[in-house]
Amino acid sequence: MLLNLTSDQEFFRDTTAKFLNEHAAPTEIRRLRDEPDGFVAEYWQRGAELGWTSLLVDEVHGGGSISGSGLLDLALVADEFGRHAAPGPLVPTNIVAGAISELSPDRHARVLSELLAGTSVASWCHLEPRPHDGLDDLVLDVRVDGSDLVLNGTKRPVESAGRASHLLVTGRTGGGFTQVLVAADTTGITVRPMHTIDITRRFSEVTFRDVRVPADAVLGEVAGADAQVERQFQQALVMANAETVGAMEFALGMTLEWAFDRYSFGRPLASYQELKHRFADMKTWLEAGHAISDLAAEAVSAGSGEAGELVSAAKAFLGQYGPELLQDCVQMHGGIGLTFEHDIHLFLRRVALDRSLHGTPAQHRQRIASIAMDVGKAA
Amino acid sequence: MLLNLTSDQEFFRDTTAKFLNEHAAPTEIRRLRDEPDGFVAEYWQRGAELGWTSLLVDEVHGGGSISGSGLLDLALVADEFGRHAAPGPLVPTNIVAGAISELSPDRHARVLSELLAGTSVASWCHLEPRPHDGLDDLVLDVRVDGSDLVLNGTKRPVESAGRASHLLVTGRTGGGFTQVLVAADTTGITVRPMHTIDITRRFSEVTFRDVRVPADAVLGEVAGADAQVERQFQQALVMANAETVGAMEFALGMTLEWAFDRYSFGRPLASYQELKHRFADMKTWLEAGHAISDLAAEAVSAGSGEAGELVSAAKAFLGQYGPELLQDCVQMHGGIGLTFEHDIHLFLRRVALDRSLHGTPAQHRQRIASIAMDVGKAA
Amino acid sequence: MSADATEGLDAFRLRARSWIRDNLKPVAAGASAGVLRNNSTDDEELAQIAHERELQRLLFDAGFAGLCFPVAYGGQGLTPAHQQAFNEELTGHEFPVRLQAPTISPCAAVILDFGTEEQKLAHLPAILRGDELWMQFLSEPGGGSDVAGAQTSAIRDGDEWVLNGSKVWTTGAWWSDWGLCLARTNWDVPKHRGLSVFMLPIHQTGIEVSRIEMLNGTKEFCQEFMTDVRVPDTDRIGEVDDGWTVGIRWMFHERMLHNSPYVTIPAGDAHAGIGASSVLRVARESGKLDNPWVRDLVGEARMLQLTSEALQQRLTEGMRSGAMSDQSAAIGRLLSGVVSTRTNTIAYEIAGGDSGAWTDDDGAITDCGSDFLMRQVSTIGGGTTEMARNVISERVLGMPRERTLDRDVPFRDVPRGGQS
Amino acid sequence: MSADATEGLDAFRLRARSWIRDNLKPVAAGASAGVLRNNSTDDEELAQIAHERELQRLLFDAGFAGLCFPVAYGGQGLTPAHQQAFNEELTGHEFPVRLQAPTISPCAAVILDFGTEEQKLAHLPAILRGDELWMQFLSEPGGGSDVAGAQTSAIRDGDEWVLNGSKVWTTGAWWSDWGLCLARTNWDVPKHRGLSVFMLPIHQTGIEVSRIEMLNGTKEFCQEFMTDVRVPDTDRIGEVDDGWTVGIRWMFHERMLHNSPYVTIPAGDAHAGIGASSVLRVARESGKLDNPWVRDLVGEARMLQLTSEALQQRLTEGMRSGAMSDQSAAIGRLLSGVVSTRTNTIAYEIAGGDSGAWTDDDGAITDCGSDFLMRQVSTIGGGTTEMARNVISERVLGMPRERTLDRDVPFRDVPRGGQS
Repeated sequence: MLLNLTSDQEFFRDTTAKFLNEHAAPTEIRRLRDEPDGFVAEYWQRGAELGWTSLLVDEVHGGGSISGSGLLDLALVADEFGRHAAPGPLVPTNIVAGAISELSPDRHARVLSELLAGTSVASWCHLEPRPHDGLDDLVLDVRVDGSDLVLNGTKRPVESAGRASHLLVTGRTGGGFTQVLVAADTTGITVRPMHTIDITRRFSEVTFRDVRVPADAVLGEVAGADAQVERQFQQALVMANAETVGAMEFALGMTLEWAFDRYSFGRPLASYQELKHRFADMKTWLEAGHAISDLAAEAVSAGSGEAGELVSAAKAFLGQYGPELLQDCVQMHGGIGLTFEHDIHLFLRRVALDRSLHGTPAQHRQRIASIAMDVGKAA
Repeated sequence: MLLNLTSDQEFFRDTTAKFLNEHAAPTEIRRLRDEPDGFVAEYWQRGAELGWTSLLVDEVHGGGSISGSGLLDLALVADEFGRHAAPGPLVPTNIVAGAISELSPDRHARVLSELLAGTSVASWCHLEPRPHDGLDDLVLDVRVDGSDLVLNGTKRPVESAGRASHLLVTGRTGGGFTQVLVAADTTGITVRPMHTIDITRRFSEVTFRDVRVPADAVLGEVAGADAQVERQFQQALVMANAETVGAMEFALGMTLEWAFDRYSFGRPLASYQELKHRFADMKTWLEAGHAISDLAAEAVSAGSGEAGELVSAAKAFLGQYGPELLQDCVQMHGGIGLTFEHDIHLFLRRVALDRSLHGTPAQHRQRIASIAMDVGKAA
Repeated sequence: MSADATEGLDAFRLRARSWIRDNLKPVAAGASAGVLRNNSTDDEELAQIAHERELQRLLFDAGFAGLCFPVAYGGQGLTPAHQQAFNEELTGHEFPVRLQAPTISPCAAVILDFGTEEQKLAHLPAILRGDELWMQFLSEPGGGSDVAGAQTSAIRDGDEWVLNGSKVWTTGAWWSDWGLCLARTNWDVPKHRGLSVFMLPIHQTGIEVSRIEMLNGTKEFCQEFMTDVRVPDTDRIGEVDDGWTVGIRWMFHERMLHNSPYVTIPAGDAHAGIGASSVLRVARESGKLDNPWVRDLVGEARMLQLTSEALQQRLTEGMRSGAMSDQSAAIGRLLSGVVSTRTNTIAYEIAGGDSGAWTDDDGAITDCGSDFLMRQVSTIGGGTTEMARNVISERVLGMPRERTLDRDVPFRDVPRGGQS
Repeated sequence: MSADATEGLDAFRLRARSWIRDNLKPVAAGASAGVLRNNSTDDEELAQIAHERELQRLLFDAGFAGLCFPVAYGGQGLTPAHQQAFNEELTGHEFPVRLQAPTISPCAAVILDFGTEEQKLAHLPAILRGDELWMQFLSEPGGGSDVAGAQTSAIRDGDEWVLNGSKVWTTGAWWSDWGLCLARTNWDVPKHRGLSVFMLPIHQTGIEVSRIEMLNGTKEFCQEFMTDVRVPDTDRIGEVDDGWTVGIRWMFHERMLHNSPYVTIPAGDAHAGIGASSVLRVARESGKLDNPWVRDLVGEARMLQLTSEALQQRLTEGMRSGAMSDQSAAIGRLLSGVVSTRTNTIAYEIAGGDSGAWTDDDGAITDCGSDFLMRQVSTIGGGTTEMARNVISERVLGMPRERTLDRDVPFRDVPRGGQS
């Protein structure tokens, strides 16, 4: 992707990069640790004006892509988010906006337009707490009760739930998944803030106790949302992967510069062979990360049959080598790399966060193995 | 152990070392790949004269130790075996001789005296083939039938079974282990040679089909041998661990010498920082391997309650870092390190073999975890 | 490279597909599993080579050999995209694997880059027809990674050169025809400035070919001893004493290997040896697929393979478009070495105790132990991973070069330690 | 060191056991879990320090402080075996942890090695009584691993020295009393030959102590800015310009840390932070102990801990007996760093998604993510693992030294790159 951008994509990307350089500088990010939502409203609205929230939304509903593939354009934004460890609920807002646009743009036109304008944000309530923290192990119950649906269960971690006007809840109705869009202030919903390793992202545990919603809150079919949930999951993975690659790239560049500038025993660090070889490894992980992340993004964008395997491979690879690359960057910096005033931990946090969300490397390796076993069985 | 040898132990060790220098030089080991048993009879008899087979046997039965702990003395021999990748059925012969000496020295006096003299060898039939290849998953059936016992089942890999006069078979009678000493030519026993990665060690799959032996073939109690089996297993682990450490030490020394002698781009390999740091890692693995192997040997020798955990920790550590050290030695040598004429693979083979026998690192990590869980539960 | 100038890609692909199905036998997955295993006798191997020469001739006659070589030299003058399409269609079929590396790349590629018109006409069509099998006379005993430190000597004698020295790690020199040889023509200048490159027939008086036995019994590699071998000056490639210019490009082609537009190789088959599918077979035949620890390793192997393939693809595109320097090939070489050793180790781990001793009945588990012994071949052969890391740090990232003690002194004065 | 000359080991052990049980409170396992976590307010921390000074005084009065220090300086003149026995008995009890490193080792150990009689009498009893807490004024901002490249300057002025410069990574300088300071007294000689060591009170005009916030919020480390700090020449340790002789020994004591015969620390507690028992707790509280993949990691963590402890024991014995050089301490430092980062990563792996976001109810899983962010502290603090690898390869294995550009030139001419 990075190798073949159109000039429109380049321009789009540069616009976001410039904006983030100005409004998401490291000092600002450090300041935001005390901000309840982790970002300020105006920042997000201006990002929305740049197109951050509209790429998975059809043109007819107020969205639109740059290249024809909104997901690939969105990956460019996510990559820039990684390069800046930028604030803002990029993943949940886009997932929810994309789902509404695809499944019920008219019924939820007001919600969609607010998401597009950046005046409100939405959360996706997807994975669940232990012991149901497997990728497919969703047990939140969505029961049909006359013309209503009743939700019971717990979701975590839910990004930006404390700030969201609406929640997209993925639950189970018998053997299939059901997705419901519900206002965050509906009776029976409890949002409990969690701790996190990131500085600007916020997560909550969201509990649904007999939450009653009308049937038209359903996005798609009752018990028929499995393919849609998988698609949303793959989209989230594409964004998380692109963000990780962006953060790796920026951190490696910054550390390389440090190695040239920094002298030890009268020589620049960059002249020590053992460090040089570690930089060679890091460069290799980075390029490999770009490669698998881009390939997976294209597959997901194209809806290819290999998308699930590729995007899990990318997540597993980046979730393992991303944090290792960042930790080695910390090591190269020595003690100051562990201080709050230094910038490197902003990227370490973001990469470690993305590794933990949407399934860990270990969970994705299990998923890849299952796919390989199925393919192997068929062969 | 290596740090605190008595002068008697030093002398004993040196005697074995000198003998092996002379009779187990690399050219001889390469030649032995075509020898059916992997060693020649005279070699083993002369080794027996040096004490290789008598250390776990009581003095009153013709054995005796140097230091008071035969097992620690035996670990010295095993260490030298590792340093030379030496031929000969050290582990099975000692395990069987030790068990006879402890449990029925009189009934099997002739077998014992032949083992001590090195005129015959014995095998221990312990672990079993898939799917019963777990460390505790022994299913060979020892059925009591009147005054006889009837054996049914399969064991593998069994060291030197093709050469052994007697087999010590560990099987199950109901809920407990039973051990039987049986002549290798008893009706119903099939010995089928296996392939192996080592050059001089030989292994077989041994099948027992309705093998009938008299009751006095039992060593210890019927269904009451569990503690004895565990003790034998720990003794085998101590020998395998010591052998691995010896091979690691020799290979590292040899590779270090190579790095000093070998010039690349006008400088000795030893002057390249990246290689220096890998040597530092290897030295650290080696010293750590010595440390845990020695500590475990002492605990097993003393019958301490921590012996099981320590000896498994040593096996798991050496089984992981031993092969990695050897592979890095190969890498340092470049292409010639992969040729049959070079010596390094003799040690790689031995270390890789010891890693595979008596439970892999992964199996021992499971064992350690079980012990930790039990302790944790009790706490 | 425009699609107009050549046969359209889609049409070409269909034509290739149908020809391949009609002419090449299918091969079973896993047929080439393992690490340089010693699976056949010498007679069998010679028969295979004869068969591969026929396959290459078949390709040539059908217009599928040398897709990216100019038509003037027996090629087809098509684009790398055509080669890629052909490779994709080739998956699952027999092909002349021994004709690819090192014959077509790097040897034919180097001749194409530096040969005179006569040299190209003399050898390239012969190679593409399967008539000439080439080997690299590059590495030397005691030379290690420092190929520019070659000590094989070439002394001028009228219109000829007289070569003396020894070369090593020539794959299958015993059944090959020609060698591309790096030799020292000047000992009084620094090492990179005194080299020249020659072409020579392997089977001639003065060259003794000796086979090297690897630790697993394979005898695929050879060492050659050259004594007063006479080479006409017309068989010199590139300028006298400027052989390193040829050498740099030579090694670039070597590192490119599976990304090379010259090489015919079934797509997805880049990782010969132990791949994710071997790992899956070992796990299944061990009966351990229900163990999460084993599944974790299976997933890791597959993840690494997909990532390594994606990287090769990215590098190929990047170098082709100029977005990346040619030195970036070292990144692919490093990852493929690391992935290969790790995948080998994963299979070894899953095979468990059976990797120490096994029977002929053990199916995919058979030889997992032997393969492990050969593991480092993936990080040594074709340039060590250490050299790749040097190239990446120094040439790709621009970090300071390692201090060498052989750069600015006459080659004869370079310190050589114990072995010189 | 004969048993006759001192109290018998067994008798000592029994006496220690009974005193410890009567006087020191038991502590819960896992109470000190995590990596430098920010668990208490400043006021709480000051209260803890006051309490530890009392504990140290309690030890001193009972004859259990400074077991291996000479009696003349307030110690007990016993053997390392006595200290080891005491440490074993101390397991599971509170103890004055902040008084050990760096106060007793390396600071008191350095004073014992190089101090004058007056200096020893002035400080060692005070330290052993808990009256003086010491810090190392060793590292400098921009100095990295090169402590001999100190740029803090000490200029002689009559019977005094005037110090200017900045020191960093002093643990808890804000609640400590004295600093042991390495300073440059001569800029016209190569770097190792122009250093001297001084003792100075921390809280005085001219020293500004600033606290450093770590990424996890801890403010344990400090930086000091020294402006015209006057130190009497009688507070100099070792010879003028020969401070590196002191420095070598100083850093040896630092690397020895948990093997030091001077240090009182509960046996088995050498690995503060995340140990195998933390890993087991995380696995159990995650409900994942029935998963073989998780059990594999639990087993690995325990294996590494047992091995690392065995290694420390071996090195201690080896150095004590002279079978190993003092430089071998670097082997233990390397493994403990590697084991610590790996164990940290294992806990992080097992915690899974909960390491990214968690609640206060998550028990042992809480803060696994934050601990991971701090992981490298184990391979940076107390000398980097890179320096340990240098020491092992060059000093233990005797491999050629790295080329330095600062060895034979006056210190003022050493290249310093961007930051000088």
